[in-house]
Amino acid sequence: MKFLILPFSFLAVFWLILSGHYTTLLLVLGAVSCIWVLRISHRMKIVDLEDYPIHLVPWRIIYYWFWLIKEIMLSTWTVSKIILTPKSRISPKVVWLPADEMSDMQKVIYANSITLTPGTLTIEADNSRLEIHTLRGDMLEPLERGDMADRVRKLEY
Amino acid sequence: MKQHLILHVIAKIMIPFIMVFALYVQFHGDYGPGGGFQAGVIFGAGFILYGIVLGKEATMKIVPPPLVYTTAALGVLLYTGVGVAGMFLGGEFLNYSVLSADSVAGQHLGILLIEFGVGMTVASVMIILFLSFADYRQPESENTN
Amino acid sequence: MMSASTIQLYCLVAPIVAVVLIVTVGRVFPILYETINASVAVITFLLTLSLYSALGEGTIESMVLFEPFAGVSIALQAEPLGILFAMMASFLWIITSIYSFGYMRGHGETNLARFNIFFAIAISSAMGIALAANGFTLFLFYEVLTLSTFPLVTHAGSDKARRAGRIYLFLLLGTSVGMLLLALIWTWILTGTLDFRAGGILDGDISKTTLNILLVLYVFGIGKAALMPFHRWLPAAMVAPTPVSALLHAVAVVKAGVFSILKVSIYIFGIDLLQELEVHRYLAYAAAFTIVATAIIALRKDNLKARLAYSTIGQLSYIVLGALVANAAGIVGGGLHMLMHGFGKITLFFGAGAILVATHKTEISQMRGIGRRMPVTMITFLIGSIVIVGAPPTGGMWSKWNLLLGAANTTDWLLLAALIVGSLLSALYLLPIAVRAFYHSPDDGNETIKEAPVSILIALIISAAGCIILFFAPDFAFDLMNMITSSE
Amino acid sequence: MIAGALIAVLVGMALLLIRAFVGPDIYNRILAVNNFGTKTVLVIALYGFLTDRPDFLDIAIVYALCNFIATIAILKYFEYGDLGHVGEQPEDERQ
Amino acid sequence: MIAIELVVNFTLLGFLLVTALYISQTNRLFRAVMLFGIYSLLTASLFVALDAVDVAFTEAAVGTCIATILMLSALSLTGSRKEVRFRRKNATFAVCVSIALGVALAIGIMDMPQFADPNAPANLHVAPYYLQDSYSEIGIPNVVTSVLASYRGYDTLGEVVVIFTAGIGVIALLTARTSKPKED
Amino acid sequence: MLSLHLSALQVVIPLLAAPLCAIIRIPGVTWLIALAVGIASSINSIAILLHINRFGEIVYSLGGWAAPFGIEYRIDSANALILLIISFIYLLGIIYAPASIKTEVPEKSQGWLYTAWILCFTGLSGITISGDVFNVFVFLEVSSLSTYILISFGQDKRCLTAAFRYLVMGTIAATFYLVGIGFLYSLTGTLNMADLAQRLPDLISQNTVAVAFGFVIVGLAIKMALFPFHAWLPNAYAYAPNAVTAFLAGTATKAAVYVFIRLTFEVFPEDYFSGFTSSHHIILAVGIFSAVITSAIAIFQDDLKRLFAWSSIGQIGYIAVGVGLASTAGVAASFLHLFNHSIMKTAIFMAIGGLFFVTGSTTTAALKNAGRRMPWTMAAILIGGLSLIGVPFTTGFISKWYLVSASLEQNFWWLAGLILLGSLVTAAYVWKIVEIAYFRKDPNVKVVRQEAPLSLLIPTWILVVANIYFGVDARFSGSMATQAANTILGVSP
Amino acid sequence: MMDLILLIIRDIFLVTGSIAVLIGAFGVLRLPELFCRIHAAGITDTAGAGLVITGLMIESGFTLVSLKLLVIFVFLFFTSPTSSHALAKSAIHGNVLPVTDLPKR
Amino acid sequence: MESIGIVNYWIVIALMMIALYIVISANNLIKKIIGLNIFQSSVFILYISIGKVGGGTAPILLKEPAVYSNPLPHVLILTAIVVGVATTALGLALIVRIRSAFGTIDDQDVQQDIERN
Ligand code: NA
Ligand code: NA
Repeated sequence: MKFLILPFSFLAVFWLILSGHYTTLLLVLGAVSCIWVLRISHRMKIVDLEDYPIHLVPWRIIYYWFWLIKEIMLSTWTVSKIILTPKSRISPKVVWLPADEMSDMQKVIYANSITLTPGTLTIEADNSRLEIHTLRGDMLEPLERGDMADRVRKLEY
Repeated sequence: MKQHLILHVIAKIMIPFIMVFALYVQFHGDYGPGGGFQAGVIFGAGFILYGIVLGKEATMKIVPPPLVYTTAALGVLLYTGVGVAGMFLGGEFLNYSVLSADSVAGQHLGILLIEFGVGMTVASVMIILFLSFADYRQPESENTN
Repeated sequence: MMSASTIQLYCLVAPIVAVVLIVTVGRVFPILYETINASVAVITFLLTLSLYSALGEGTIESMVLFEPFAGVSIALQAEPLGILFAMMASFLWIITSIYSFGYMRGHGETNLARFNIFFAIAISSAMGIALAANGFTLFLFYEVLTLSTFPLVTHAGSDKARRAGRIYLFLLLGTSVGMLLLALIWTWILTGTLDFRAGGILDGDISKTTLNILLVLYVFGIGKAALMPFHRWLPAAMVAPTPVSALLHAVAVVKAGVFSILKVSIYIFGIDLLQELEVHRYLAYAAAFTIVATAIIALRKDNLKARLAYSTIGQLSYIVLGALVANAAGIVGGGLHMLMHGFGKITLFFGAGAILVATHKTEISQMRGIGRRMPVTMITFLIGSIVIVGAPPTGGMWSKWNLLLGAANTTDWLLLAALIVGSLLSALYLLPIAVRAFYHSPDDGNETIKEAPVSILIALIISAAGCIILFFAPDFAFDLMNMITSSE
Repeated sequence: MIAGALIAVLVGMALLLIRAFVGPDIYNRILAVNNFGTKTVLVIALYGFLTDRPDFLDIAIVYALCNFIATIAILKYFEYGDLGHVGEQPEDERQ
Repeated sequence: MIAIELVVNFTLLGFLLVTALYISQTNRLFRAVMLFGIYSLLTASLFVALDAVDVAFTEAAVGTCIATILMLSALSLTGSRKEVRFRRKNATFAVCVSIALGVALAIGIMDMPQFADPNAPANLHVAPYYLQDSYSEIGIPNVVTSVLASYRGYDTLGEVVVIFTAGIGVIALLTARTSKPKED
Repeated sequence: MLSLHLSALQVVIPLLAAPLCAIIRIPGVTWLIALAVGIASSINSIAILLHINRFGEIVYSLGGWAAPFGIEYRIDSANALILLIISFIYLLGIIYAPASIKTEVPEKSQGWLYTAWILCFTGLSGITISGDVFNVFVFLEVSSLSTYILISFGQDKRCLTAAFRYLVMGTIAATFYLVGIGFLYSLTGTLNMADLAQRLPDLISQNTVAVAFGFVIVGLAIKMALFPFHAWLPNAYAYAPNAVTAFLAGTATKAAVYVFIRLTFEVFPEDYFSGFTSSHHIILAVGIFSAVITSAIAIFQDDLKRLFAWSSIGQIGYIAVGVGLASTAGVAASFLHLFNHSIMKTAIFMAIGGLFFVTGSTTTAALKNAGRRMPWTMAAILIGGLSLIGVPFTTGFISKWYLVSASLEQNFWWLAGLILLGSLVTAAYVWKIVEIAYFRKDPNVKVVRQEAPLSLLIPTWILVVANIYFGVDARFSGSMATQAANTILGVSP
Repeated sequence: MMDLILLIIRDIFLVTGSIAVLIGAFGVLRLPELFCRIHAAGITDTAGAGLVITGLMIESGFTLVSLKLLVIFVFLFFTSPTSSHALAKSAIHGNVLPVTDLPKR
Repeated sequence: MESIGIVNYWIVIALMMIALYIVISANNLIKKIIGLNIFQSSVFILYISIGKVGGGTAPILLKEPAVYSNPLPHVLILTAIVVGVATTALGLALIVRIRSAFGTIDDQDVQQDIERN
């Protein structure tokens, strides 16, 4: 049941945010729509796959998000400086980072978080590691410390 | 499967939301921008995303072409049918006012139904377009260069 | 019973019955093709005779078959000139059928069914032309006649025949569509009707320029009258089998042309109006020129059929001239010459065909001395020649005499001179053929020649007899033509 | 200030347009188009607020969505030359 | 307020112009397709700036997403995957036709009502009726939807038939060919 | 009320049928549905005609919204006539189709072909009865798109390029039309034809109206393949499946011609076409020029379908001449020729389909001995050809008569002469065919009678008989055409 | 007073966002090769968009509109790195390799 | 907004000219289709410009009275966009088949191929 109720509530909330008109007709249509979409997703084998983010712990995610936004802001500052100053300060690097003990979902969050942070970019996601491109070698330091990876690992039950 | 892990995961998360968004657009055309056509395109785009990421075979399993052909036609039939219903209920073709005792309610119902017809056809045709192009095989005798 | 006006329709339908019979009965017994045609021809002739008698009683009413659109109808209305034409055409059809039985089989022609079918259709359309109550109807049947004779002209299917067919079709269609139709529609726009009415439908209110243009369009538009320079189709068409030549030169086609010109002159313009028009004089000159010019060309032709063809062109211009001099004598002469020339020329062509069947010769220079071997043929040929010259004891005398009178009335000596010179020249190019056939000794190889088949001879004798009978009994024709001129 | 932001985004668009023109390769252009899309989302959102019709944000959502799908489609196309491909084995040799 | 609307309007039009020019000049197919995507985004933004939100919505969905995908599909199926250069035709004729078109249009717009004129005839006849009466007659705030689905619902039916027809056509052309007709 | 629904039914019936076909998809059943549509629509179009003759113009507000706020159908004798033509040609085309396309289209695709065919018919009907200029655009596109599809079903691969070219030109045409009505809208605020007709006279001196007129005219000229916008037509007709060509030849350009006439004379201010812009002279000149020139081009074609396609362009030229005369008589001639040309040209293309069925080819070489091998098929081509020339006892003659009298009415004797000259050029290409079919004997070949099947011959000959019938008794067609012209030019008869 | 403070905060977000957008676009134009440009583009997508949207959220207050803005924000957070990643991966696949001062992997 | 005259229309004209130029001059069939799309788009802009009312807002009724832009051109263009995409889809499908049949999507090459046979 969990596999259905949780996704349904995600979709329902999404509908409610979008709608803004809470008449009976539209609420019924909304409910029907969400159920129908779930049915399709079920047939697409989307919802009952481990990929779907239902294993994640909600409050940890929110916390992670705020942390990530902070990281993004910091590196935005760094990258902006690089852009606005002469070419010589760029020294791109490609490295492999370990991403073991992660589910696919976590790996994706990890990889995307890296990409979201300006200055680092996930090029390739392997079974147990990620290939990262960086604008300047020193921007890799926080990642190499494994801070982000640890936080991502904690997101799941 | 692992070739595009990130893409797969993100697409799978997004597709249901895209579809709900499409249905929202479908049913809220009265209040804001959008309506059957736009909804149909977005709904179809959801399937197209699925097709792009997971392949046409998988998509055809979810939406077998004969089914899509049928829904495309049913949308047109629904639209026309609503129009004909207006004729039978004593109005002109496509007169929705006669669909209900109250003319405004009739209009409302009529628009809801025909927009649904539009959405159905458009979504189906979008899927048809994608699948037809994706599934096209060059005849063997012809050179592909 | 048959009322007089329905008889008009039967005249058209009868040949079509022949078509049906050929397709049904004839398919089983191909030998019956000509017999069917001849029998139907006799019936048609009888029908025209009854029209003739009904004319005296004054019981022929106009018969509207269709009204394609408002103001225009396909209708029949027999009048004297038309009856004359119809009688002549149907009578000549009888002889032609008899003749072609011998000729086509004797000459080993193929596609006989097609030949006979289109022949009958051509006769039907000739009847339609003869009995047309208005210009519209006349035009319809005029075009059908063109198209139905086309397969006859190209009958041989050879390259030469096809080329001839093309010339035939394009000149006839071209002139009729390009000018006659234009003139008719114009007339219709001006007067609101196309009915043939005694005294004409065009009147003096219309500008002279328009009327002059119209007359030119009519005279040249009726290409079947073969006025120069639209005469080329007739010599070209001589590739066709002899019965077809008979059809073209005597029975229907060219006769339909001159008939149409007479009709237009009498019933669309009216003689009085015609006289007021400047251009009629110039057109008459064109006809006069054609008379002399073709006679000279004919003199130089060694091919018998070609010579006859040019002769026809000239003789047609006599009739056109008769119409264009625009007086009673000219009209009477024109009408009579239509008849007389029909008999005379058919005799000549039958003769030419007989020679071809019997000797396979086409050139006049090869025909010396054959008169002794083929006396019937060559005597009838001589009679036919005399008709064309216009000398007694043939009907040709009456028509030429009236034409001369008509020309004399105009006091235009040039026209008169052309007529006389034309006749003299025709004597020069026709008479020697028969004369040499008798007075020269046969060439080598001409000794074994025999007379043509019996049916050919029968046809020859009938037509030659007709030429002579018309000398002694032309009264009916005079009566008919006088009816027209007196009502003017 | 919304107007100012709007103009800033428009200027950004102009810069990206240049990148799209200049290239030099297809990937640079794809990048430009994709980023152009994001900027369009911002333009629409800002314009909605500028004209006091913030309910037009639906359009911005559609933009973001379509931009994403289109970019994925383009990239898929470049990897496999075929949009309906399952994706396991890239056939690079296929011209 | 009004000034910024104008700025947006003209900036977008300017972008459109340079994009169109670029497309007309490039001889690489893929670039044309990419830039067409941008063109479409720009058109849609312009529609928002001109208050045509429904149209912008549609243009975004169709132009950016569907059209690009279709063109890419066509590119891949026609072997134009790499940045294929293509030859140009002699453009004189094209230039002449375009100039003729331009002249005709220029004459045409001379007498047109001013842009955004509230008193232009188009804004005084029929349209005011929709804006004033549609809510009481149909009960829907989005006038575009009212007109689209009800007042001119028959046009929309035609539109659905058009898209349905396109679907039929693509099926007939690309899918429904078991036995291949003689090509070549 | 019920009788008024007639007008809606003309579109509703095929509109219900087309999706039904797409759902069922079994070729035989889709054909039956298409046939049922044909029968129903034909009956319906007769009913409309009778209704109009009795009660006058039908005005039907779709959705119950009165024009100019809603879209209306407005049917008078002019579009009722066109509707009749389209419906009957469609019906005969469908009857003709199965045997013909069996040889050309794989069975699996046939269901789609019939669906597209019904859609095309929907579009054409929709164009014809609409009283709204934008609605005309929508249905024009319905018919155009389905036509592209229909053409692409052809056997020869060149059908694809033909369809594509038509698509490009057709889209440009539709866009031109759209620009034109956009200008009109910006000046008047309305899209309703009757409303436009009321509002445009005040704006007569505006350049925008003239340019709008030009764009609308050029757009429609492309659709109706008026010279020099005809480039799409020869290949489209030549490479489409035979049954489709027969249908298109009788209907496709006709609807555009009708809209052309309707807009020129009714929507634009009175005398705008002739008096104010004098553009009718251009149409006249273009019409007669193309009538003669394209007929001459036809002579040199070796493929019968292409030959008669060129002939069609020429015939459109004649129709344009009638329009260019800008008189009741001229427009009546155009309507009449529209009617007559549908009959003759469809019959010809159907007969060519029969020829293809037997010989597998549509080249002139395939005609050898056709006169004896397949007399009925060949006779149909022959009679159609004679009708094109304008030989008496065929509809073509009546058309020529009307057209020439309309020109002479304005003392354009030179025009009348040129029209008739065109007939002669026509005779040239018709005769080329006749000679090959009938007079080119190959003595070594024993000709075996090998006629096209009855299912092809019967619809063909229905039209051949109609061709002769309306050539002899043109009271119906003539009076309908005159009535149509009177209605459109606002002349009370 | 509260309004004014909100207005100022809003403007701060909008201004910084605008600057981020501009810098990002400038970087896309200016940086030497594809992979560097992807980083610059990321600034627009994340910081630029995020800041501008946050500014607008403040403008609209605690309403559904801000939630919709949040939806857009989340949406961009999901899609933009995915696109960037896919682009980079695709480029390498297409033999457009990152230029680094380190030896190749 | 009244003062700017008809500049929008001028740019529309330029766009239409460029688009028509592309359609006619392009050899590549897909580029022709792109040209057609731009051609149509520019007409859409023309229509929407006609419907713009200065100081107006989108024709979605607000609680308080307001000036709205003209909704009718929007409706028309919605329909026209759909027609456009339908045409594009069909055109591209045709191009795919042309490529299969002729081995090229270059107009001149296709013509050459036709002339050769
Ligand atoms: Na990044
Ligand atoms: Na809507």
